[in-house]
Amino acid sequence: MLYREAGDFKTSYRDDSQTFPLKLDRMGYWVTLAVAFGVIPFVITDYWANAVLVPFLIYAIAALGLNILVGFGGQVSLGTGGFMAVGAYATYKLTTTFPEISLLIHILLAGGITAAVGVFFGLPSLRIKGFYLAVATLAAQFFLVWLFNKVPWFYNYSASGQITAPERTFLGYVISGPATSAPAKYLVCLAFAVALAWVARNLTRGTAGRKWMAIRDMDIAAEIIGVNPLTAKMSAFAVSSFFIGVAGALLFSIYLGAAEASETFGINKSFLVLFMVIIGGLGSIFGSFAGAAFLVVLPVFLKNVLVGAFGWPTDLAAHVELMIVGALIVFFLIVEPHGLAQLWRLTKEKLRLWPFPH
Amino acid sequence: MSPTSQTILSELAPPPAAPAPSADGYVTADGRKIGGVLMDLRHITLRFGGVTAIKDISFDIREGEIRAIIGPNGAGKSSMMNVMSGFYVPQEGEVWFRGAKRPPMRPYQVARQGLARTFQNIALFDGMSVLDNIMTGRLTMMKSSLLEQALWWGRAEAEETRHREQVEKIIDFLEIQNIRKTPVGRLPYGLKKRVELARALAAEPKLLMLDEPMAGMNVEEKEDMSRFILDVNDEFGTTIALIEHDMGVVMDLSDRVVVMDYGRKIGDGTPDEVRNNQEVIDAYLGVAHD
Amino acid sequence: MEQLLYASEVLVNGLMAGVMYSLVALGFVLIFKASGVFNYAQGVLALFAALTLVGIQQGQVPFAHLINAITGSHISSFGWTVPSLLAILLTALVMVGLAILIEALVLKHLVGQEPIIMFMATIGLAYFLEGLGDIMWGADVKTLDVGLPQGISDTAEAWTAALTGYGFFIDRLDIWATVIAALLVAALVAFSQYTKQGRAMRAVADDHQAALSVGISLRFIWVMVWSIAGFVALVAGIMWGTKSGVQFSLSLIALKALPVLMLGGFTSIPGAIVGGLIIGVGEKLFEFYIGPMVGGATESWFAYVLALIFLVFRPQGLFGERIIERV
Amino acid sequence: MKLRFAAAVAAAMMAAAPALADLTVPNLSYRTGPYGANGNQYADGFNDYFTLLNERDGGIGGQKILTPECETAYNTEKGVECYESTKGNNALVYNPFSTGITYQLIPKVAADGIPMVTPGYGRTSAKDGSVFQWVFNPPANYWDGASVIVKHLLDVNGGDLNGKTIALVYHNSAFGKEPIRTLEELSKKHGFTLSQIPVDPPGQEQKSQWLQIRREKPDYVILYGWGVMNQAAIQEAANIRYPMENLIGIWWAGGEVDVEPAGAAANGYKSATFNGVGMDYPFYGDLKTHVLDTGKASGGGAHVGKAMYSRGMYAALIIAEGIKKAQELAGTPEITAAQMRDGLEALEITEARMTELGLPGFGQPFQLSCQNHGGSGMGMIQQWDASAKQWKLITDFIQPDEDVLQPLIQADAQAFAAENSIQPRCN
Repeated sequence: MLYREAGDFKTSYRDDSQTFPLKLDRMGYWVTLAVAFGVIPFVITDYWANAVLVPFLIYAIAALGLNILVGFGGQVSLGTGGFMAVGAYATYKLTTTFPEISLLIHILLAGGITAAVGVFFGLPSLRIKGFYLAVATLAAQFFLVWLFNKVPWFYNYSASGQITAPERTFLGYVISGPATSAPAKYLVCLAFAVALAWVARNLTRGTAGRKWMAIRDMDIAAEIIGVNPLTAKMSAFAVSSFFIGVAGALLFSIYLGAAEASETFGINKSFLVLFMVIIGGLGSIFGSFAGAAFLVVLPVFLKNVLVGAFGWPTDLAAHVELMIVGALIVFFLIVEPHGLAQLWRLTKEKLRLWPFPH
Repeated sequence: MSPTSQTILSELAPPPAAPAPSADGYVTADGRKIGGVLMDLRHITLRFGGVTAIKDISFDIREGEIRAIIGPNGAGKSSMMNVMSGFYVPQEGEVWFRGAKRPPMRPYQVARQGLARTFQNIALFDGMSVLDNIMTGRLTMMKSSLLEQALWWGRAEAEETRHREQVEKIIDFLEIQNIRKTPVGRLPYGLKKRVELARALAAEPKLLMLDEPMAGMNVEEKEDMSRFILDVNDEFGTTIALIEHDMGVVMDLSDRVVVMDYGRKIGDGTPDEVRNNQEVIDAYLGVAHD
Repeated sequence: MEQLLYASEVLVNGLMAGVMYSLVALGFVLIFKASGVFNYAQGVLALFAALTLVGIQQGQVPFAHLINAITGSHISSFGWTVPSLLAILLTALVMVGLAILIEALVLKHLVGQEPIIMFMATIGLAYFLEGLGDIMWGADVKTLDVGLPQGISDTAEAWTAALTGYGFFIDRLDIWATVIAALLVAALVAFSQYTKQGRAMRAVADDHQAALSVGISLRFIWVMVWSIAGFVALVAGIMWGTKSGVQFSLSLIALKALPVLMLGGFTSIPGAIVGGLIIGVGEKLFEFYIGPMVGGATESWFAYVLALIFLVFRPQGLFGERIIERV
Repeated sequence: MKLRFAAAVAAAMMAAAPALADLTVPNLSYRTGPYGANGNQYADGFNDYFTLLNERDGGIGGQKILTPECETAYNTEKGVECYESTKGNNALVYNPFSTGITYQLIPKVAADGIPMVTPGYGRTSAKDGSVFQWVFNPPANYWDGASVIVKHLLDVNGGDLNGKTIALVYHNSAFGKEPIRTLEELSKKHGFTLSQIPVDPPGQEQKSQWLQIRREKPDYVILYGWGVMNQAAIQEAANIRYPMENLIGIWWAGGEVDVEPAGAAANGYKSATFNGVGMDYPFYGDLKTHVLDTGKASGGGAHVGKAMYSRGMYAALIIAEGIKKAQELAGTPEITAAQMRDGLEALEITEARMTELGLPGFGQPFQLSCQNHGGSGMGMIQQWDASAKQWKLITDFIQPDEDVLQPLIQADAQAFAAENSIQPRCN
């Protein structure tokens, strides 16, 4: 009964279309934000930043992007790794060519470049559907990685083909390079994640989101009621790739500091982000965060429990970890095919009724 | 068009009750003014591979009119509607809309000219709420850019509120307020039909096309739907083309009727005229075709 | 002239490589056709089958490492070896058992879910089997030898040399793979045409509902199809394992099969074969002619791009049914 | 309920801290994934060496050495996670055994002030200690390896490679691309033709590459491969009947796992190595008594004496000697990471010392300094005897061509220094 909607009336359509229609949800949201911006930066350690929070935020951005494409647009893509590589390499080229311009602007520009590349590789979606499209996007994945591996211009002709993030500052704080403090890394990623989540929310509750979902649910009917499939699909690819490009840029410049196309942005990355989206919940912004958290935290958690607490040999632990992750994926799908977001919704619905279940 | 049907058509004398359709329109029995030609279909022929679905059919639809297309199963009615909505491109013939010949265009461009429709096998967006589904009807009127939408700034927010107000009017009109936020996939059949009508209405179309709006409904639901159709025509002055099986409904609702059978047009006129047309009677009673 | 001979050699070898890709693709097609499930775990199934085969052959104790870690013992081997043919039979039985377990624990609970959910479940399955295979049999690179010959075929070299003046390289393992693949496809076709179970399988592939209504047990069909796919995975695992040892990377051959599927269509067995051949020849010729100009290693992406371009012009794939759009 | 769960998660996320007063050398290993077979052996060798020191000598200078393992799966992100989760526990030195992870960690260890030792892998120009203050890559690096192989080929050909062709078949990654620049320089110097043949990882399918080799008939093929790529390459070489003795791999293509799947066909295959092979060393007696027989061997002792095991062991040896030196310099057994760096920069391993350790001739003598973080860079050539299933050393230590390498290393290090505004030191 504590969590309820009764008495929470809307008096305008504007109020009705806001992100969190329920007052309690809204409060929870503001408290989370306050903690994320006001408390965590002061207590965060290198370990928490680098092993948990920073990768979580970056993957949440990538998952948001992919969710826009898969969950809202209905176009399955396995090119995420390749698009992240575009973001990373674009940032590298931009920031080494124009070091005087802020890295944050370069990251956004890198997102824009990725959006353009994404649109190009999204064009076949006008003809190809379903799993055929999923496999077709692998062409983007493999080609892009090969390209970044092969053309020395992309990695400034370094001997090994690695790219390394140079030191960059923002408002006097180091935000990229080895000297970056844990709070700085965390705050940059958090700012991007929150801003992009807000953008994703705006897009999906309005015109663009309706176009995407219409195409997703029934593309022919959508076209007949006036949705241009070309612009709808391409805008989904563009927006999705923008997010993924920013995630790739952050992964390289803020988190890892160095990257190599085939290792860091391989096919596994594409699958990982897709898992996050599906486990979190297709078509859900909260789900993107939940899925990213699940798949970033779970392996670390299992490793620490199995190796740290039980003292198992690391190889056994690693194998068991694989089995547990696999079994959990299957388990979640059986229990709730619509992901963690749906699980959360159902829990909330139960909470609304609590303590009177009927 | 076969010669026989042509002769039959020419024999159909203009009934005394309704004046002959002229360029300026006519006045119906119940006194509504019908305007000029809105859509004119000229010698439409549509083939799928070797099968001819529509054979040289011509008819027109006038402003403010309720025009029905009837015929037995497989007569080519839905194909005809697909031609009208631009989904199928006929091999021969022309579609004229608002006095201009329709150039080759994609279905979404046709929709933007002011056509909206419902589908025989409901084509709603199952993953979206009723409200969102109806809002999609207004997508063609949305002007805000992607950037404005992303930042929920400028035109985006104002537009959303303005169109929402319009959609709420339609929701009130069709009496579906209580299911506004329900995902469409969970609705019963009859309500889905109503939501689909709402979506088409939201587009404020010049020509509203309804493909079997009452199929599978019980009597009560049919009565509701008939009332809505008449009200739409009445209140908004929307021109309506509809396909329907139920002869009773068609005769009650429509001003003029096209009858199709085996891809041919076998009758065209007021309900009374069509009712007395021998070929139509044969087609419906199942007289053997030669 | 010499260039042309080289190109022909590349072409022949491309065909052979294509057969190896087809072997993996076949397993995907079988499962997709009968159940609409895109089985991502097919590659891992091949790895698991090959690991099991080597384990049985060499008399390894399953879970030895786990047992040792828990009990502190030092067991590793039963100390016997099992003849190849028997080991293959036993492995096939294990794959049937696995199919039964997969059906009972995973598929049964997901009947009627959307394709992407099923796809996701098979990814979970892939993770699980990868961990299970490692725990059961250890992560070392294992040598797989069931008596298949390897290396250049002297006969082929001598013949081509006599015929053209340039002796072609043809791997004996590839010749065997071709023969075995042909036998496998023939057996599959015979099975689906002439046996009751095969007909039931085809009925399910055509129309789930209709098949159910005439009393075909979907669960039985699924177990059967997964068993057959497991057996196909075993054959693929033997071929690839003989080539480069049984190890984790074996599961990655699935990536080689995906463009074959795109090209051939997810539902067509002839498509898997012809698609494999086209991909094999295409990527080898491209690497031969264009590769040197762009720095090589084009095979990782060329197959996908080829399939993509093809699909843009023919979205249903080579042998897929034509898609007619309706409303 | 939710809070308690969160607390439990949070607690589990904190890696368990080892008892203080021990010296911690985290072992970032990988026993799963595509390179798990190699990583397994290496990690066992690394662990066992320290276990022996702990069991036999009570550690180094009375300090036990802990080697908490962390699984990286050869994945850079997991590598970073491992680094972050272990560095807080007074980690003394890192040996990530992955070139990719090394590149990630180079800036991080510099910022955190923890030395990193990358024997035979990692970033070659890290040999320049004036720029890479915290990274050490003794006794040899990738460029040394390429040069040693070419030197060997010179020896085989009476000092003349003019007009010969050498093909480089390489793993299309940072690791595989490393030797290209060296080999290009060497080809200019010695007049051989170099052709480059990349193989995209994982590389099970190399038919095109080996058909090309069969057509072009290069006199020698140098293999910079890793994982399944090695097995496939050696098998394909055997398939086309390429003379095995003309196929020479870098040391990471020189393990038993690489040749065994090809069986007898791999006989005669050569590879470089920077450490001795086999178990003909007195050291193994001690290992047997104190580690194997007491059941303390990592991974059950299944890999003792194998090539990758030996390399892991040798890496541990270098680190152990560094710890010893650091303790001497610091005058206390409880050294810090910074003192460890000083110890490594003063490290000298002589032949006499290797004999003392029970491993005469197992590793080359080398001396590190502030400037030289890479040692002498020598390597030997080993050859596979398929019937005995053994590697045999067929040369002594070969000196790489410093005239060619040194300028390359300097150029690369200076480029890195300029890019990252590092002020070179050691002057």
